[in-house]
Amino acid sequence: MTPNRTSDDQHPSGAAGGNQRRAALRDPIARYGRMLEIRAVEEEVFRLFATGDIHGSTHLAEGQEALAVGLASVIRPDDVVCATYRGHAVALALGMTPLSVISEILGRADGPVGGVGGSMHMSDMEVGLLPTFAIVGAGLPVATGAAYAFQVRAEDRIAVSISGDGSTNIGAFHESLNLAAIWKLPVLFVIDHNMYGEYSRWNVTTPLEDLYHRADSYGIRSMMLDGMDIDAVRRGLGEAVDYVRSNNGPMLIEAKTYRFSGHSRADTGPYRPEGELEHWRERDPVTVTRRLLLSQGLATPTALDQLEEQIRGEVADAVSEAQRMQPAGPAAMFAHVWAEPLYSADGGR
Amino acid sequence: MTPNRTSDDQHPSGAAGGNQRRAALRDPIARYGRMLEIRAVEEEVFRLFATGDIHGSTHLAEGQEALAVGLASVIRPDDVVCATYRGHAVALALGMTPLSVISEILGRADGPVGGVGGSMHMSDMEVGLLPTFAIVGAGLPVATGAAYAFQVRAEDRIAVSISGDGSTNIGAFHESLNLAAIWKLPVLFVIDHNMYGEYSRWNVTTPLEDLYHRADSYGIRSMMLDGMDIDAVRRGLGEAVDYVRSNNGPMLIEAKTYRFSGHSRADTGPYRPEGELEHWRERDPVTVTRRLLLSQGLATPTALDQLEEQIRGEVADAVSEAQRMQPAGPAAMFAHVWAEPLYSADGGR
Amino acid sequence: MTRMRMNQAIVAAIADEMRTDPTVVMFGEDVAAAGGPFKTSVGLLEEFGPMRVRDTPISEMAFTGAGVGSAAMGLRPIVEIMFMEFLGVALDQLVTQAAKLHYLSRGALSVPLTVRASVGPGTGFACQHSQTLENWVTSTPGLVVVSPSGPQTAYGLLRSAIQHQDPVIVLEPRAYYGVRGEVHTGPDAMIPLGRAQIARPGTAATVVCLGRTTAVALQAADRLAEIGYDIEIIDLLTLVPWDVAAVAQSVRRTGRLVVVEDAPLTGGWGGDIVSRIVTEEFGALVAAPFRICTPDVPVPYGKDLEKRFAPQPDEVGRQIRSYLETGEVPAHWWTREGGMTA
Amino acid sequence: MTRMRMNQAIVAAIADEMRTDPTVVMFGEDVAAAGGPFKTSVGLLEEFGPMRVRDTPISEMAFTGAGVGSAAMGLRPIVEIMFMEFLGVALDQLVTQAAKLHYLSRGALSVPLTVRASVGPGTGFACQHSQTLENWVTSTPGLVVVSPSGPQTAYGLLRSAIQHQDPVIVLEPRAYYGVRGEVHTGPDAMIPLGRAQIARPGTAATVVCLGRTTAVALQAADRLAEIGYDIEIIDLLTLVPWDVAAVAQSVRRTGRLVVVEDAPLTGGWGGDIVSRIVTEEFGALVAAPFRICTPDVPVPYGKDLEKRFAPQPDEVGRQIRSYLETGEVPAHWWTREGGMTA
Ligand SMILES: Cc1ncc(C[n+]2csc(CCOP(=O)(O)OP(=O)(O)O)c2C)c(N)n1
Ligand SMILES: Cc1ncc(C[n+]2csc(CCOP(=O)(O)OP(=O)(O)O)c2C)c(N)n1
Ligand SMILES: [Mg+2]
Ligand SMILES: [Mg+2]
Repeated sequence: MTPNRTSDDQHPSGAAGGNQRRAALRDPIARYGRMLEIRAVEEEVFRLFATGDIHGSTHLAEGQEALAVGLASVIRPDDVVCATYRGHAVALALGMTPLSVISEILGRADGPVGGVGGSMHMSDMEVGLLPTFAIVGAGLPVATGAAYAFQVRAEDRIAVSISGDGSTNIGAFHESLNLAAIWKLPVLFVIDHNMYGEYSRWNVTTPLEDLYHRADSYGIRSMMLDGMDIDAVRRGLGEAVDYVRSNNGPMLIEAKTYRFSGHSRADTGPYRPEGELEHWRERDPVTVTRRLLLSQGLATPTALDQLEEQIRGEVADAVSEAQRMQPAGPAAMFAHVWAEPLYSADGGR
Repeated sequence: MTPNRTSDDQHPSGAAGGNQRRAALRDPIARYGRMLEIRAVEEEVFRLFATGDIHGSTHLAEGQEALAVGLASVIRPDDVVCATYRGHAVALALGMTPLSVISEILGRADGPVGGVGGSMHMSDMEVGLLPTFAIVGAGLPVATGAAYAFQVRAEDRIAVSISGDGSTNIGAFHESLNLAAIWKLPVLFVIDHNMYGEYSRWNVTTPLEDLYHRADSYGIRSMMLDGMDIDAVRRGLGEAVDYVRSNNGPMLIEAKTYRFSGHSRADTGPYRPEGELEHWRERDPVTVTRRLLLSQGLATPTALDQLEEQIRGEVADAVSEAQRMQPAGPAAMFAHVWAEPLYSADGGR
Repeated sequence: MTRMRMNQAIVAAIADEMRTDPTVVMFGEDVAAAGGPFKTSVGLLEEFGPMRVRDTPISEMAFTGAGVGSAAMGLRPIVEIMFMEFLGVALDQLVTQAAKLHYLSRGALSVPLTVRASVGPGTGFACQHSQTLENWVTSTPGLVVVSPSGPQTAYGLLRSAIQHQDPVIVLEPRAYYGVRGEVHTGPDAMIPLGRAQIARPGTAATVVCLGRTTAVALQAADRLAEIGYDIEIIDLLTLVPWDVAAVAQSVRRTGRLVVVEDAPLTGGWGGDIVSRIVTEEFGALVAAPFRICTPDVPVPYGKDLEKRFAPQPDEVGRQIRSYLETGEVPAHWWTREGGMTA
Repeated sequence: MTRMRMNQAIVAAIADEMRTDPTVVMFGEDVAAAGGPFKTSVGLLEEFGPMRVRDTPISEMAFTGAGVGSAAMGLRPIVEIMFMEFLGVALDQLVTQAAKLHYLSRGALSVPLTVRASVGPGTGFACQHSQTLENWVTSTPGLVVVSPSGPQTAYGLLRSAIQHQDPVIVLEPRAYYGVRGEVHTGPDAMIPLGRAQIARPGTAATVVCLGRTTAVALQAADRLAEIGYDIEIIDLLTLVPWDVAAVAQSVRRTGRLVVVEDAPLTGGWGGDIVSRIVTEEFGALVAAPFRICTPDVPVPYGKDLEKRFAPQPDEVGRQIRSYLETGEVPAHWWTREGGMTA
């Protein structure tokens, strides 16, 4: 038997116990807290980018927290997830710590990818997150393949692919859904319809608004849900996860969300129709959830304020700690190129 | 302005006037004759393959003649067609002569592609046939692009892509339909559903039987028709061509046909369900059309017998003539690599 | 002459071609309304309208293919592939279709398509957005491959590419989009395809560069000149078909050949240069030719790592100096610094 | 030892691996029920069942990616790409995903995926089904590239590829699927990746071959031996990372290097061999190294054309003889025969 993990090299920044962090999501307050945490991390990342501490690019998911946390709360620790370059939210939701995420974005030697991955390549197999995919659509075939492995071994696991509305226009989407359907694989395709692909509103690139209809081309069951409402997400995804896990074949879920952030870096979103952002901000999953927790009597305003303060403090501490960590040195780029190096891979003179 | 034809080098084997051959298809007897001709050519090609005169592979379209001829009869001479490696039928239908098709398959210097293309790469821009595509799905984006050129220049032309049922599972299909829809391009996608992709029956690879439903994912109008019935083909494709030419955007037509031949070469089709071939042979477009012409009083049995004899004679003559033609010599491989050779393309020592 | 960034020079080249030839069109992801992710099409939609400048869905296969089809029908499309890696989902249309349509139509069709793709390291985009990947397109008869080294060559090569009758892929070093330089525009500024330029004349060694590495080698040359080594730098500009004659001529004068490239040790384009020159000019070489390239590892993310990964002026200077002083091929930095092979 | 065709040796290798390791699975177009378009999986469905041997839709991106995902989850998938060209619609999954997952997971995942693709000319399939295209995959750190030269090496390399922990692409010369040879099977017959083999020892020149060209050069060598020229033939077997030490050692003995390849003059893999060896063994070379390759044209269809296009024993013999007699690099046939450049 092949081990699917060959690591000898543990990254300390992930040590805080991803699975405990995942298990915590059973509690609605913890779910709210995780959304707050994601928001706080994204804000810090945005700031670090502005100050020049972050190199390259970074794609934030502000506004999309309910979907990430909802998803993480309904799958099992041994399920696996293929997500995208817009991956910090999913990573944190699944259980990676703020320190882990931030240290990788800062290119630290002890980051979860050793500083060679960065913002677009979050990964931690301890929480089931494959290295996030920076090529649009590339995660769908891989999730399909992961599901095939579970099917072959008759394991009770599912694979989840989560990708954007824009990814439904690429060939890999079509081919993966078809293959998953004909092989009846335990894979759940989640489409995070945040209304934009880069600077293009969905209608510039896509002739239909409700993307879940595309599942019909493959005889795949599908559903649309409100991605701003964590309870709706949990209900919808929960059902879908059960369906997929019960060997009914794949399913596709479209979640309507909204990307509060620009596409990347300093994009301020000049292309948004007037009032659209404001309209969606009213449905901000963080504030909506807070209101709900209060109205359901599950928490007091003071408790939630304290929680927020605590989380912001933890995230700020994580940033400071990550900044104190060593940047990856040149040797890092030579690590893990090969799992089984051949003698002829000699590097030259 | 850029000329879209840069040829200096006319192939004599195409000289017989492709456009007259196309125009002839206004007449139902000529359409029947063309189907007979295609059948006769495919039989000769099969024979030449068996005797070792043909090198490589060849993909016949016996059973699919009505679709090819019906299509050719409803489009205009300046429309363009992107077809596949299974392209002899479409080539002949559009107006290429038996001599032209056979000489290329035999690798003759004066073949329409100079003997460097062969069976999978029929081409004659005189009749609007782009070099046929040997990569599944590759013709769809190209047809989409051709249609874009017509749109930009406000020309009254359309582009047609014709490809197999199997091609609807490849990414290029999905992307092309989406792009054509969002750009509202004058392109007609024809799916020749001959029930097989290589040795796989459609149901092994595709979770739904009626492929025209896939157009719904792009908001594209679509229709299914009986590809064994040339009149149904002409009616359906005729409407579709009008729709597309009238700037309504793309359309997709699924034609149900059946591949009497094996996939290629010596494939005898051991994978066919029992009785399937026989069932479809009863709907052979050649015999069905003959019956119809007779029952409609458009021809007498003797006249049609004579026609068949004449065509078989012509095709046999074309084979003899092609066999007498010079095989392409080594210099042929260096022709037309570059339209505008650079001095640095020097070929080396 | 105007001072502009490389991305502005690209806009200028496209605009100048669109003004003179109504068949020139452009499309790609976010090239129209947003002016391009790298701002290489700012203002084109406004000037030329949505019929000629279009945003596409995330469908590289379809829109690259649309470039092929529209070029075959007489347009001169410019297709933007934001990052070279994205050709990994569309290579078929360029290599197996575009480059073969002229051949397979016996010359009846030609494909005057220009594909522009950003390439290379230096911007912190990590290993799926930082490769150079020239090798995906170099052994494709029928396809021209060029790569500019800065604003002026970006302008001149792109205009020539657009006017060229065969498909051309332009590999733009993305680290330089923001780099400024004096740019001479107009038809006289066109750079003929297939011709290398001597970016700096010299006698001590022939140093062949492409794209990002030309400026790197030029900086190294200045420092080498201070200590008396006068190297000749050839900016290849066209990678396929490359200017063998120009490099051979230089090597016959200098007797020494060095290639500086962003591609990896194994399979990088420099192998083609060294191999061909050594075959044709063996007698002229007075020392072993060698490549200054990147190690056989995926492009790393961290800022210092990425900088170390790709040739920089210091390292290029050090290598060439050592070579000229000793006559021996110097060790790669990763060997010299010890035990770093993957 | 059993006499078998190369496609039978491939079946045997897969079957032997499937028997010993339940995680080995195989999929591709028509590989299951039909036993493979090239009959490289005959009987596998019957023996191992539909869970492990599957037909796929015509969806190279999805099923290559399914290979990546299932490998990452601990299977050892074998993916068949019927013709190398089809990777043009799926290259992303191999180069940009499979080869990077180990790196990007800090070693937590590995991708023991084997992709098999048929390559090269010789079967009359014309220019979209006859390319070798090694260069699509050669500059990809993290991806092993191998190519068998006949039944025995097909068996031995494939077993090693399947057992290897990193992704491996096996480039199978399709002209040889039907070629017969004695094949020793079993674990002892495994051929280590990364090691070249001396297919024929000799002293006059080192001739490096890969895939289809090894047998071509061996035939040429027999005729050369008759006239007193005793050449050494190295069958590279692994193209990435290739066995520099073996070639260098041979060149140190012979002083001469020739590469015989099915790839084109521009960008073919031979450039990497010549370049690296000339850099490392300049002093050992007594004459210019050179490549016997294909011209820079799309692979032509016609029988005689296709034969002329690719190196044949006669031509290889003629080139090497002239080289050994004169010490000069001989002209390519298309130059010698005059005026045939594209
Ligand atoms: C194949 C490919 N094409 C283009 C890109 C560039 N790109 C990165 S993100 C993006 C937009 C994706 O939109 P969507 O799928 O909606 O996801 P979102 O960014 O909104 O989460 C594009 C075009 C890419 N990474 N890969
Ligand atoms: C991308 C790609 N994958 C696989 C093939 C091999 N192949 C050639 S024809 C064929 C079957 C195509 O079936 P379909 O689209 O139904 O067309 P038909 O042959 O029935 O006309 C396949 C798989 C190919 N040419 N291109
Ligand atoms: Mg989006
Ligand atoms: Mg079919």
